[in-house]
Amino acid sequence: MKPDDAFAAAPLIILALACIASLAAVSFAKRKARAAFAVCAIGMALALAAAFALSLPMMPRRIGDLLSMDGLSLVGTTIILASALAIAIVSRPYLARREGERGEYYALLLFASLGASVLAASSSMATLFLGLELLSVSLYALVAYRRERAEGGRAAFTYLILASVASAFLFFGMALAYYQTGSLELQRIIGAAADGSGGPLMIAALAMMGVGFAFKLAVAPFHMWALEVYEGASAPVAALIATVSKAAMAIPLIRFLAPPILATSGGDGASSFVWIIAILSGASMIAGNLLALREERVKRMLAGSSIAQLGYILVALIAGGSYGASSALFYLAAYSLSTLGAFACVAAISPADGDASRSDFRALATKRPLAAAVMTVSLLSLAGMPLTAGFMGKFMLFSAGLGSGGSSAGGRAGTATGILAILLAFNSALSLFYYLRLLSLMYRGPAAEAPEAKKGREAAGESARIGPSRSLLAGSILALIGLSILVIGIVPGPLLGLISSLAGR
Amino acid sequence: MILALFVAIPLVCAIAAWAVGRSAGPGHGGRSGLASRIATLVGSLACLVLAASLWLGGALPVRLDQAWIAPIGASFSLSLDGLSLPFLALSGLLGAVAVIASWKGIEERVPFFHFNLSLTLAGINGVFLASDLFLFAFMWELMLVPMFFVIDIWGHEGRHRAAVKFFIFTQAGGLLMIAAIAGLYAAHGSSTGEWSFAYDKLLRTPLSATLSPTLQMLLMLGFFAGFAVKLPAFGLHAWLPDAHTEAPTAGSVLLAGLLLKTGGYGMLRFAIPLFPDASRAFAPIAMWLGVAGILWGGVMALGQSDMKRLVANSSVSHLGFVLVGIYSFDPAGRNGAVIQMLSHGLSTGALFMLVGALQDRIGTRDLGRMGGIARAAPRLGALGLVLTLALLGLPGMGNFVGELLVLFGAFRSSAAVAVLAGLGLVIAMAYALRMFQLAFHGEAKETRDFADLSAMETTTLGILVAVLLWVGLYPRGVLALISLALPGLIGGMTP
Amino acid sequence: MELIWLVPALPLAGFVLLAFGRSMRGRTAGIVGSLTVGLSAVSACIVAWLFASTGPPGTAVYATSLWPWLELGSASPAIAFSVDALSVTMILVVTIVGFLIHLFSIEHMAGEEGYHRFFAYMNLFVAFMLILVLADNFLLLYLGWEGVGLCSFLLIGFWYRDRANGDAARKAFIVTRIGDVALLLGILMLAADLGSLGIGEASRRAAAAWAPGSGMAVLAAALILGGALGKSAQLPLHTWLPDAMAGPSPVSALIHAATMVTAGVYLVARSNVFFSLAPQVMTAVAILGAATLLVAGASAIAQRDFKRILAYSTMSQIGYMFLALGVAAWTGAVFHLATHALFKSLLFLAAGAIINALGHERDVFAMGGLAKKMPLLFWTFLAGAFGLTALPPVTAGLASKDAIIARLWYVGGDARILWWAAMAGVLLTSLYTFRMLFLVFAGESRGAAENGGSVGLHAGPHGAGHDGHGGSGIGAATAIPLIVLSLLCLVGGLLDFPRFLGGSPFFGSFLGGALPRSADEGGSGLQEALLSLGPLLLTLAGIPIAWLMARRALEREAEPVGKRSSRLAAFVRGGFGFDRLYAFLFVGPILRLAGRGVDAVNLASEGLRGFAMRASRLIRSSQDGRPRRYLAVLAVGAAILLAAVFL
Amino acid sequence: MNVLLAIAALVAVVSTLAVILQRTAVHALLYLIVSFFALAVAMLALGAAFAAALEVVVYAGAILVLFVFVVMMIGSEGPIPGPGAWIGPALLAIVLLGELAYAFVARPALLAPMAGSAAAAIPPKEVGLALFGPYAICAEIAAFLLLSGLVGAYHLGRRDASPADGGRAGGGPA
Amino acid sequence: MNAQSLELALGLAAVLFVIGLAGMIARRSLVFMLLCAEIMLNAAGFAFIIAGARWGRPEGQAMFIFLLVTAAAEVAVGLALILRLSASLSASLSGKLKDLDADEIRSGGA
Repeated sequence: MKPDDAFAAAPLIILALACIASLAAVSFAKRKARAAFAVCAIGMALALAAAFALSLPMMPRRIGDLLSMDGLSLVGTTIILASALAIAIVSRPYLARREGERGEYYALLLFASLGASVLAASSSMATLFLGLELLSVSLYALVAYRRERAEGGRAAFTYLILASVASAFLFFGMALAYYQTGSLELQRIIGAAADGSGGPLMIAALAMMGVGFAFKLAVAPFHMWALEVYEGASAPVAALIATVSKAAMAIPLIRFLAPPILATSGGDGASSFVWIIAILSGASMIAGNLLALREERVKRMLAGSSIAQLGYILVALIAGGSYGASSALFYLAAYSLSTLGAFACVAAISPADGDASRSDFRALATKRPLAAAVMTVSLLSLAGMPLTAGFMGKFMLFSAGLGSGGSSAGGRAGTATGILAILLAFNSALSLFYYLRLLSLMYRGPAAEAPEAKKGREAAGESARIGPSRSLLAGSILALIGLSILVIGIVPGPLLGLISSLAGR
Repeated sequence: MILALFVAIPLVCAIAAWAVGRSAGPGHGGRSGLASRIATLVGSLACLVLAASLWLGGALPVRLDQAWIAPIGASFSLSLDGLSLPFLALSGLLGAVAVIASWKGIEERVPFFHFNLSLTLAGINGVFLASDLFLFAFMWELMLVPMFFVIDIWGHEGRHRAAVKFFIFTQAGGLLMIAAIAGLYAAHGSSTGEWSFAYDKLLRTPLSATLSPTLQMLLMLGFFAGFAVKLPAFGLHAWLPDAHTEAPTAGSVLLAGLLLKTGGYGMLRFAIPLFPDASRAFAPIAMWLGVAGILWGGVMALGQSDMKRLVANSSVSHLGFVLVGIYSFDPAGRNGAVIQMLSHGLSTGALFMLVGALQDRIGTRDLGRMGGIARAAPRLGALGLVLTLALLGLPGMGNFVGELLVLFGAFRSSAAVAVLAGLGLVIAMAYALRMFQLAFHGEAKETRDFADLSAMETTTLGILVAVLLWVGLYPRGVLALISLALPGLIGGMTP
Repeated sequence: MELIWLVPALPLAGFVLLAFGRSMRGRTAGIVGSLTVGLSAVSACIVAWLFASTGPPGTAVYATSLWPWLELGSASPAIAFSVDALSVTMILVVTIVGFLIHLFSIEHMAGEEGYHRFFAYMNLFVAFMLILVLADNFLLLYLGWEGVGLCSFLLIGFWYRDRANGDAARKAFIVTRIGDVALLLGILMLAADLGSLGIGEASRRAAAAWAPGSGMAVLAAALILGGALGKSAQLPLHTWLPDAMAGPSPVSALIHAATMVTAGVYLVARSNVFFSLAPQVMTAVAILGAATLLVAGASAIAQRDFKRILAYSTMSQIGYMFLALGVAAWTGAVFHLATHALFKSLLFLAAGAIINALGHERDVFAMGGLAKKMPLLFWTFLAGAFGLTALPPVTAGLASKDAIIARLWYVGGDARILWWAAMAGVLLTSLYTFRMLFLVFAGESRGAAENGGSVGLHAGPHGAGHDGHGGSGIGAATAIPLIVLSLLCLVGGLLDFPRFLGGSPFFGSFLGGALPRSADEGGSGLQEALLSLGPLLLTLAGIPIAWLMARRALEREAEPVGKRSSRLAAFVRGGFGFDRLYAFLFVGPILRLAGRGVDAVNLASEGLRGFAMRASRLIRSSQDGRPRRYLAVLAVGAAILLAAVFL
Repeated sequence: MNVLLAIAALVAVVSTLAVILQRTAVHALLYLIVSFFALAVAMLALGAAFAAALEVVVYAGAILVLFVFVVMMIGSEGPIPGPGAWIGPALLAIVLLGELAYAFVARPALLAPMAGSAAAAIPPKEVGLALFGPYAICAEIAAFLLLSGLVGAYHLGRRDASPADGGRAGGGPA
Repeated sequence: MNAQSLELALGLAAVLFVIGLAGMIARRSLVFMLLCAEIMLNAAGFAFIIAGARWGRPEGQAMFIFLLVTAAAEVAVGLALILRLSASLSASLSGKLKDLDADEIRSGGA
């Protein structure tokens, strides 16, 4: 491994070191949690810095055709690390009030983000698989992290079982692909699939791999786990699943689907591929929104919404081409930011005996203006309203879907994407229903039914509620998220330019 | 640069109103409330003055181009021509009216209310000014959120459901429009190699070369959907009665007076000029939609017992005329549509203010429980009468000019449409008189006596009525202005 | 001559004064109103004098344009007035009669609630009516047209606390609006096809562009006729007039007898060119006129409400005018319009005074024997009645109606039928007139008269307190107009008196400038004498029959309520059931459609919402926390994916 | 060679089916061990000797033993398997043994570069070289994977404040 | 090493995979589910070995080893989870249940 490779892979290396350091901290430091947190935060920050300082100049660079550090992976790593960092900061006060917090949490967080970064940078099936597994295994533990909550354990087990089946599919599919092509390199496999040289077995292989991907992205009909797990996991972990793992999984997908190799070739492999993804996308738009439509529990609602959002992203992926790629990336970033904001608010306002329910959102605007404001911005952004990042994202999706593949790399605008665009329009109108429900709840008056709701809680013997957390750091992160959503919404130019220039490399 | 003010002033006022309220702490109403009211009022009046000065002295069109989102070729470019100006003036005027109308009615969270009000105005002004399609879509959506809050927080009984309905309907339409914009953008970019959202560039898209007629029609329908929901056209109007009825007075004023107009404006400015052929092919359907709206809305209004709901349904009917006029592809029809929009904005805005005042006083909108108001409150009665006459399009009122021109345009393109639309006038008379007599005549049901209109309210309504009469008796003042713009928009359009 | 605009402007100013001058006490409002109308009457007279004195009588046309209004294609109607013989006649009628009626109302309406509102509306009406007749283009005419409709609405519903009045007012406005829309469409058609709305200009172009009897001409004439029918309460748009009697009597006198209802006649005369281009429509006009003449006359016989009788009579008289128009006797029609304005307003005013004196008792069967009680009212009313039945010595009706009938005879051919109809109309007229006379004035009083005498019992149906003037006590302001009007009735006919009686057709020749002379192949004096003798005899023959009818009616009255009136009588009294028919055909369905205002489209959208909700419930039921079920779904999904690949 | 493979396959399928059909976990585990053995044989037949060894050592040896532990701990093992339970696995195992014996003793050649195969058997050396040559990074990542699994298992498995009580008091000692 | 033997082996792998899936869906016991997961993963790894054998390259076995590692980690975490759940359940359901049951886990405790 040559020094340049080391530079290129600097973020990964730093993360790896941070993992070790965090373990050390957990085992030896006096105030374990604090030390682990410090290590985690600093490690992530450093990795983030390194990504731009060290590995950007080296780009694009392939490291022994296992990892390809290119613009795409850089964007992915950035999203992943930024989200992970924010989550770490948010979870500090969250955990502090719940369980004598332990350091493992941050260690696992580091492991997860390492896996995610590897996944984002993977160019070979080996790294893809290992990164995925590293991410998943850490997530299992994180979902069940709060050991006093039985539903956490249940959710974790459900997740584990389903995920292992999914990765079995993925792995089997890889095996078949390898069997057909004799190479572990993803590019060649996609190429073989596109020009249909691989034969039906090859396509079967791709389909099985698709199951694995779709599962991780929680795309219908492989979404069933999402609601359960989001609900079971504690808010920050749910945020992790919603942002980091999805971003990590989406990046390789973009990497395979973007290149013109699929875009242009009229191979039946390609066309059937497009249709499959189109069906998946449509299905998960509808399923996600319908799931969230009347969901009373906030985290489940957000889970439904994220299912739908991934469905939206797929539209851009189908469109393909560099434009499709960059719009997908932009939407991914906007989506992650917004989801992060939403979950961060949930975490911030959650009482100690569990995560925030609808009743906690009532009259939030007067109780916790900042949290309410950020939640509002995030929800509006998820709904794709202007002044927020989501609007630009939606617009990019539309223009990608409706075939501005652009002169650069001919997009696959066609009937499929056309239909999807219309579906997208109606679905995001539908999604307003539940976003607005929560939104208006926040701006209601302190409300008459608050008292008897409280009574009910007292009846349930949970009257002793520790007030929600207020931590300066977490608060500032919250504000930062909200602010950046707004800024990106109002002047999306720079970010857009960055992403499209990076996606090109 | 002056154009940016139209968007900036309301924004600043919004923030000011909000900040004032914040600074004054939770003690809403009272001083902070007053301050925010005044801030908003000043803001909209400033817009009005600005518009007036441009109207009198300005050399149209005025343009403002500012780079915005380079990567996709969207720019912050505003342009003001004879079509935008009247609507801007209207928005300034009605903004002030909205503030005054809610002077008494809104008591809690006053600053936030006015924040939303001003934000809505900013969005509306932006819509009327935008000459970049991305910016237009941006502003188009921007109007909705604050309006949603206005309805949802300060509305009446069924507010939440109405607000959500309003939002979802308009959003569905708006997203289709955005999709169409994206499609057009793609077509233009791929054909000319220049990726831009600039209006006048997209106007010159070689459509026939790049898009099949079917695709053109689809894109046009995307635009049309967005605008037809707002207008609203028959079949897409389901959101309107609820929203107008449940909204607070100011909300109803803005909704009826301005938001609906954005639909018609959009058709005139975008849907037709961008897709002339498709629009022409679609025109008959649109006109019949308009006729259906005229009759259906009228008949529905006839059956209402809620005064606000009645007025709302009448709006469906009146904007049916707008649709007919726009798609009559006749200069007179177009002018009529614009005049109709303006005068409908004035008259309906005033009517909603009146109803609001009534509700604040006697605490009901139910016509069955009103009656004899003309005796109890002569000023209210007199203004009610005048506005009723405007509602039924009596000659001399602006509405008459609008309807006349529309009917003329329709007559020249299809007599049948004109005849059926004419029937709408009869129905209009039926529901308008019914409303007037149930509310203002007859024996007083709620005999508890109440205050007549305050001086401020009276003068406001008086001004609105005066403008209505001016438009009705000397429409040239407006028509001359429109004619500066419309020929460009209806280029080469002969009946 | 440039000050024509003063004529409508003065009443308008009066309206503004009254509208904003709430503070006026006592009768100042009335005085202001009357004064402004009086001034406009004066200015009208000046205009007339100037007009007559300049140039050969009637040929000239003076126009002043105040400001441009709007463009309809190439037509650009302005706010502009024009004066010709016809409009001079009209403004004279309107202002003079209007002034007298205002004068009358000062006392008549005294003490009414909303006294100055009444005068405000009346002034507004006069203003609009003047705009209507002075308008130089059809669009401005339409403005006045709708304006007078509005004022009629407001004044019919003057006593708005009683819902019934409100309904009557609304009915009047809506029914006439139907005709107005037709007129509006006609105007649009003229603008579209002739490119001009100036009445004279449009007529010229029409004459040039359209062949007689051509489709366009017929359509245009028909549409215009629609408007005329509505305003003038002719079949089939006549149903509103009888109900319109709910308004105060001066209103009925001014609007529903003298001026507004005859606007239709004015309109047709005004646009005679179009009609003469469309003979079919002319025939229709004549036939409709005849039909109205008979139907209304017949229903008038069966009425028991004093003012309803007069209303039906008005309709039938206007039927005469339409008859005349239908046979192109323009001048005759307009002349009858003028005379009718005189005697009918006289009748209404007198009736109003009577009703007021009897404490708002309007049932003729409750009156009787008033001849002795109120001699002045009796004599004036008698004068009006003579005018109506065209009996000498009162010349008003005599001259005009006989002229029309004679004209009908001369037309000959199939038009003979019309002549017969007219004759029948004469009989009907005398029947209902004298029946009314006998019932009201003859015999001994039947109840109402007593309480009529005593002041204070006048809490009429309208609740408003009327300081009604007892039968005898009638103030000057009430008396003068009555007397003046009856005098005018006496001499009015002389303006255009039949030649064989040594009259000179001054009026006809005067109008000749504005309207095509009806080519009257006036036969020998003898023939004319015979022609006018017929009606006279018929009328006289009617008197005894009327007497008998009145007697029988009174006897029936005495009988128990059960079999008081036959079904036929009820049918006739109900105006031949037109109301029922329309309610069944149009009103009912629309109201049923309106229902409770439940919007079907809205229901559809709600249905959509419900569907989404149901779907969401369905899909959420799958989320039951069973990992195995999730696995199953996953497996199925994978299977589908694999299958899809191989397809 | 197909014969060898076929028989191993047959055994594997039968025993795996048996696994999922068992009532008690322990029996299932027995059959699973057998099926892993069978797979190992199959791998051997495919010339992947190293993988075969790992299959036996790690899978059958380590992972399944973990399973046994857990089954014992949660005390849901059901009845202690009587001698009858051993018959099935034993028979299958014997078949495999016979196979192997035949292969090793009678025809050692069989394990040499396989007759007429496109590819020669892949000796462990090559695998190791690949593993720590081009795929070194993957090996590292795998190590981290194990580490994270360890941390997670440690955190979850640790017995302190009994998880049953909602632990709302929060915070046992680390 | 001729083709049909490879395909035979591949078929074997597929059959094992399906059996594992079927068992997963059919059995309610957590332990069994985990077992079946192992079977599936194992089958997948076997498939990789086949592929490696086809091309005569070591990657197949390398991947198999990675899979082994993965399986180990997953099993470790999974078993730890099972222990946790069994503890919580035996507390909540008075330890009466014979076999850890996915469905009952859902019903239990919550």
